[in-house]
Amino acid sequence: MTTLSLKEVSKRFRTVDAVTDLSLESESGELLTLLGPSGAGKTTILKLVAGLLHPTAGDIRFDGRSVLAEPPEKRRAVLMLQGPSLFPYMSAVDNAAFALLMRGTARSQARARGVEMLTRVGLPGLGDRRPSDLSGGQQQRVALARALLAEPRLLLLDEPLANLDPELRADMRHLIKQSQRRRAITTIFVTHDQEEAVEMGDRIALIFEGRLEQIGPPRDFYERPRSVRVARFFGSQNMFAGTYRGDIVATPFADLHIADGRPPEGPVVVTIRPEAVLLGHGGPANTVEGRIIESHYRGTHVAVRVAIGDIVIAASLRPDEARSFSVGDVTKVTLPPDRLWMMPGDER
Amino acid sequence: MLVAVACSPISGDGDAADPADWDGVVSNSRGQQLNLFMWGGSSEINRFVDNVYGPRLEAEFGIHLNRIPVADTVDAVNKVLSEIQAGRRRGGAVDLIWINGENFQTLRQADALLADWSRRLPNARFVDWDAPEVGLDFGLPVAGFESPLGSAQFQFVYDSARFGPEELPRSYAGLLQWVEMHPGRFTYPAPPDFHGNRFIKQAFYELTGGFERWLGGFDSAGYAESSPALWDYLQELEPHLWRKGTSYPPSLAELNRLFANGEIDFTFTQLPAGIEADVAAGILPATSRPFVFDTGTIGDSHYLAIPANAAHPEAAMVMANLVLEPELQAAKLAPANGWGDGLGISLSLLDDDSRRRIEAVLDDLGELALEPALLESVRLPEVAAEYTVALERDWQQYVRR
Amino acid sequence: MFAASRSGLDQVAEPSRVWIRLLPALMVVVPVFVVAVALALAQSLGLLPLVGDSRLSLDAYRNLFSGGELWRSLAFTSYLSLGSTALALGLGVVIALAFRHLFSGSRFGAFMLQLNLPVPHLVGALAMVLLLGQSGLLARVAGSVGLIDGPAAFPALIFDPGGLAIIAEYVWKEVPFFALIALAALGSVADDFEGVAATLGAGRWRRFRHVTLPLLAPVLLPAAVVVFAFTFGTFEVPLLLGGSFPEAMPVLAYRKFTNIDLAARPEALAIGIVMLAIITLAALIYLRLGRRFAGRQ
Amino acid sequence: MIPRAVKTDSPGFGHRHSERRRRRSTAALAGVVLTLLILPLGVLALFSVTRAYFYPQLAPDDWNLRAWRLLLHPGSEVWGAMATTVFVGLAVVAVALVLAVPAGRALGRHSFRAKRLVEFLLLAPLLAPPLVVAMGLDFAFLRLQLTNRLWGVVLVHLVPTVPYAVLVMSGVFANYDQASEDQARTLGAGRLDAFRYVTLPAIAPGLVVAGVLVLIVSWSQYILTLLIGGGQVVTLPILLFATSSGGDTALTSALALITIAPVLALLLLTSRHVSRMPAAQIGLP
Repeated sequence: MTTLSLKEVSKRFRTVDAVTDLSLESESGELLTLLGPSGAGKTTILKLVAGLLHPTAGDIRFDGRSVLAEPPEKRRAVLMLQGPSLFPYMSAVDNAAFALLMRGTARSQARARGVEMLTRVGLPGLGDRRPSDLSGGQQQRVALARALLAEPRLLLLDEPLANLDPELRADMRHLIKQSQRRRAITTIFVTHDQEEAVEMGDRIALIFEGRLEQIGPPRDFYERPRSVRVARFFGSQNMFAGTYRGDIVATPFADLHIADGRPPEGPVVVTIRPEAVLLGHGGPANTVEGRIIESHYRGTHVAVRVAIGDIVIAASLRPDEARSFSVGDVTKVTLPPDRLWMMPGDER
Repeated sequence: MLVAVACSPISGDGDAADPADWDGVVSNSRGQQLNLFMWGGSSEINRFVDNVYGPRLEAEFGIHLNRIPVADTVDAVNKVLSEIQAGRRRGGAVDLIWINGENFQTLRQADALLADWSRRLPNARFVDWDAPEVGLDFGLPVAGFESPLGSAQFQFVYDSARFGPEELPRSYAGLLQWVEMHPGRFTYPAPPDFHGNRFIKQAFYELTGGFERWLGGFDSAGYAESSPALWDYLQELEPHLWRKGTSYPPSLAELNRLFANGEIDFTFTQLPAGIEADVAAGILPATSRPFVFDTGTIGDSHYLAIPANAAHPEAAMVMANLVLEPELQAAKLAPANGWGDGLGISLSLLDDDSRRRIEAVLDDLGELALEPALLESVRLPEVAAEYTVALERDWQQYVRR
Repeated sequence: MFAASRSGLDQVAEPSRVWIRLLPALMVVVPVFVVAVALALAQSLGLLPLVGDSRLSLDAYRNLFSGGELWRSLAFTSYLSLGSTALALGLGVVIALAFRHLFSGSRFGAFMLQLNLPVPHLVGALAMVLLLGQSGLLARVAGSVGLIDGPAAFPALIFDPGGLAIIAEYVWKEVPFFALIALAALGSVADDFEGVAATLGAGRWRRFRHVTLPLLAPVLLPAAVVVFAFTFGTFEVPLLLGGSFPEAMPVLAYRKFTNIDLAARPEALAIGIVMLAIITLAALIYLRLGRRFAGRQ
Repeated sequence: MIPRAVKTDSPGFGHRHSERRRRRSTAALAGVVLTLLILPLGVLALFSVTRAYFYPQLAPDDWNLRAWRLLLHPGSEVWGAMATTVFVGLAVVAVALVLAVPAGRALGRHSFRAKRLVEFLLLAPLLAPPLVVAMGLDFAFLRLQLTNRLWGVVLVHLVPTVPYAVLVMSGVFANYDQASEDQARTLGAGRLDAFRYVTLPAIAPGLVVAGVLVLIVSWSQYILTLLIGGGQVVTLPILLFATSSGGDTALTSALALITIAPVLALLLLTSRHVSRMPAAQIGLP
């Protein structure tokens, strides 16, 4: 059970700022996902925490104590990479037991615990195989076993699932989360996939260009994105520029009432999740008329696009709801005030 | 030592060129490419061959001289032997070799040389075939198998900036005393290097009471009885040699380098006209001077020989004849032309003009050469090549170990 | 040694086409090489002699092995090649480890290490004489600063029984070879492996011992075999830099091969066969070792 | 965005200051290594412009271009040797590449029975000492009366060079994507056209590297050329060896530099390609 805090950490490579002024606190035993596009500096942050890189400025603390003076092998912040990070010249058991061997545990004992851990991650009897004889999923299980046997204070996962097939990925997510929960290991999970970040993370830290853009529970990123960039990264489809004054946002197609959010008055961007858009029956506020121009069946839902003048709004209906609409229908469109979210409008 | 050759003799082919019909030889040689195999280590000699003989052959006879440099003449000998043994009786690669001593003996014994041509060359009249230093090559009669190119005599070289002439050893006995006083300052090339062989053969003469005993055929009993004196001497010498005799330089080139850089105090030369060319090339210091032992140094001749399977024997004969031209012998003798090689012809057989021209060159030799008369007075003959082979072999056993 | 296909093997190719593609190279290299070895063997056994009768016999081998010359030469040559291979290997690895970050992203490092690639050993050996000889450039520098008072005081590196200049030449030429191979093997993955190992608690030495070294071994071992074979068989370097005693095997073989006494030729070829046998042995030992690394690549 | 090159910055296993110090000392080490690597060539260059440059001279008393003048003189034997070396080298490169391209393709792209045997057969000549090959073949070449020795030399130079060429080309083909060739075939290119317009441009950099390596190996041969060429095929190394036996240090040094200059220049010209190849494939012992 370890808390991690980064205090105004920066890392500069020659002329490139990889991480700038980053402050971050992780709670003990939580799984924090570091999300961001590739090249955002996520891996650098992980390596800084692991001690493989040294920050240009700032401090890194485990349980409130600075670890900057400690080399990686003393930090017990175990790194697990997306690539084939298993030592190719060692059997699965030897890989799993690596940390124990490094700490001087007797070989037979280390191997015994390696076998045990391999069984626990779902690889009974495969201990003698070389990494090249294991599937990608199996390799990652061995890597996980290896990391867990190191009894880490912090588990640092760098896109560990990126190279796996979708089904395997789901299994591994489950396994990782389960192992992490059971041992309450404070874990930093790096990914560029927002879906994975949402599924894995107790909280998400979104990183853009080496800076922390937003941190919070996954839901916030969908419903309360701090900026247009965040909203766009999370796949927001409905964003309308407008001007905020009083409780009203004036948009080209309607003046919308807002229930929540109080940015300074002026230009804003309003967003709403497609599933929050109501069709058919009018509501108490923010109801306009629109014409359905597209409808696509997507299994769990039906994606509908409604034209309101020049503006197109995406809505998501349950399949049974959707049955009452067809393309070309004119219908009422309601954007509930409590589901609208405003962001500063002066960027991009 | 040399196993008899299994196949039938190759020499004396009916259609081999006959130098008696010299015009026929010359006309047949026209347009031929002449492959001359010779040691290629001296850029001065190479240039002399290319720039003096080459143009003359081309212009006067339409022969294209192709000088093929070898790092050791043995390579060329070996090549002829291999070719002949592999059944290549005609069209061999070697037309002419610069050769003497045990290499001549080897080719003779293998019956691999063209016979009976050299004494019938037009210019053979300038050669004193009866003089032992010409007519015998290491005791073996030249007998028409070789034609002289020039002559050489072993000399030591010292640096006059380091020693006065009076401080030099004048015999092998004196050399031993000298090295004891100057430890680490002398060495000689390891046999089978030619100069190394010659150095120990001279010692063999002096330590066994003179060369006279060894003239004539190989006296193996006498050799076995007397040679231990030589090995005793060389072993006595050894601890006082350069690097205490744990290593010997492999060649004269290396000996020269050691001498020039002051690692040792003597080197050798074979050129009767002195070391001017080596000094000019910067191989030896300008203060180098030749000297000889009072007990004598070996002089001999070197020759051109035509392998029995030569592809172009006519062109080879033309060249062997050409190099005997008095005027070219004089040019070869003059150190300024880069060589300084001794004469292959006899002054007494020349007309006055030619003789005077050569004498002028001899008179003009500076302090980088010894007086011809001095050299003449200490000249020792070569003996049968078997001695060379035996000394070479035993040196490996008793000295190099 | 051959790279495995990254984009997968073409399973569909018809066998005949594969062989048609291989045949030209095989038809040239194999006969020439096999004929060379077969003839060397035959001649060493007294067959196809240049002089005398063709008679199968082990005389050449008997003569060689009963005398001390071959054994001393064998020991000396083995010492030269093993010594220079080990030294070059060690230095090459050190340089690769030191350089891998310095030159990452620029090709200058790799280019630098290729600079002496086109320099023949013959040229290298000639340069060593001028550099390392007792009156060479180093000795002159030592002399000019008063370290030595004459050539004889400079250590004998050339023509010495220890063959130090020979080793120096080999090392000079082979260090970049090993360094290049090690750099390629380290590539970008070694950093990751070492990083992971570090976070798993491996200190500097253990990382080297348990991560870096095992990554390098599978590529450096075959390279070492190649270098061993090469230094064992090279003729020019010991000829130019070696002392009169002991002689390296190629020099001994060549001296016998070009001996005026053609009867010595079988011995020359027998030495050649012994050299081939030793190189084959080295390759077999490597294959044996290689089995221990099976699956590591 | 962080470029990849920067991303692989040295793992800062130590501390802030030692990181910089380490980089500085590594750069210093690089300087030392570079110096040592080119030192022998520098020594040759120095001796080549001197005359009578003996111990204990450190700075030569006699700076002299005599050796260069002699060697670069229009009548110098260097030119003939250079022409011979170039001819042999180019012929060897041409034949080796023609042999190695299909063989490399077979080994790089296909798995088949006896593959290991074929690999062994093609690589074994790499390990065999050239002296032994030359001594063995000497007899056969004499018997065969290969009257044109030049071609005999070209033939034996293939023994140590083809393995390198095959090695490089199999590496090239292992990373080669067959798809574009297949694409070309479906677009109507014949086998030859597909090779000419698709395969050849794709493997061209590899061909350059293989060619340079083969040329370097051929260029460096001494003993094979000496024995098989019977002394008549005078390449630069043969001339160099004969010259060195004369003990003229300046001349030998200058000729040594002349011997390596063309290949060194070639390497500089192609370094773009050569450096880009996986290093394991471009080493020469």
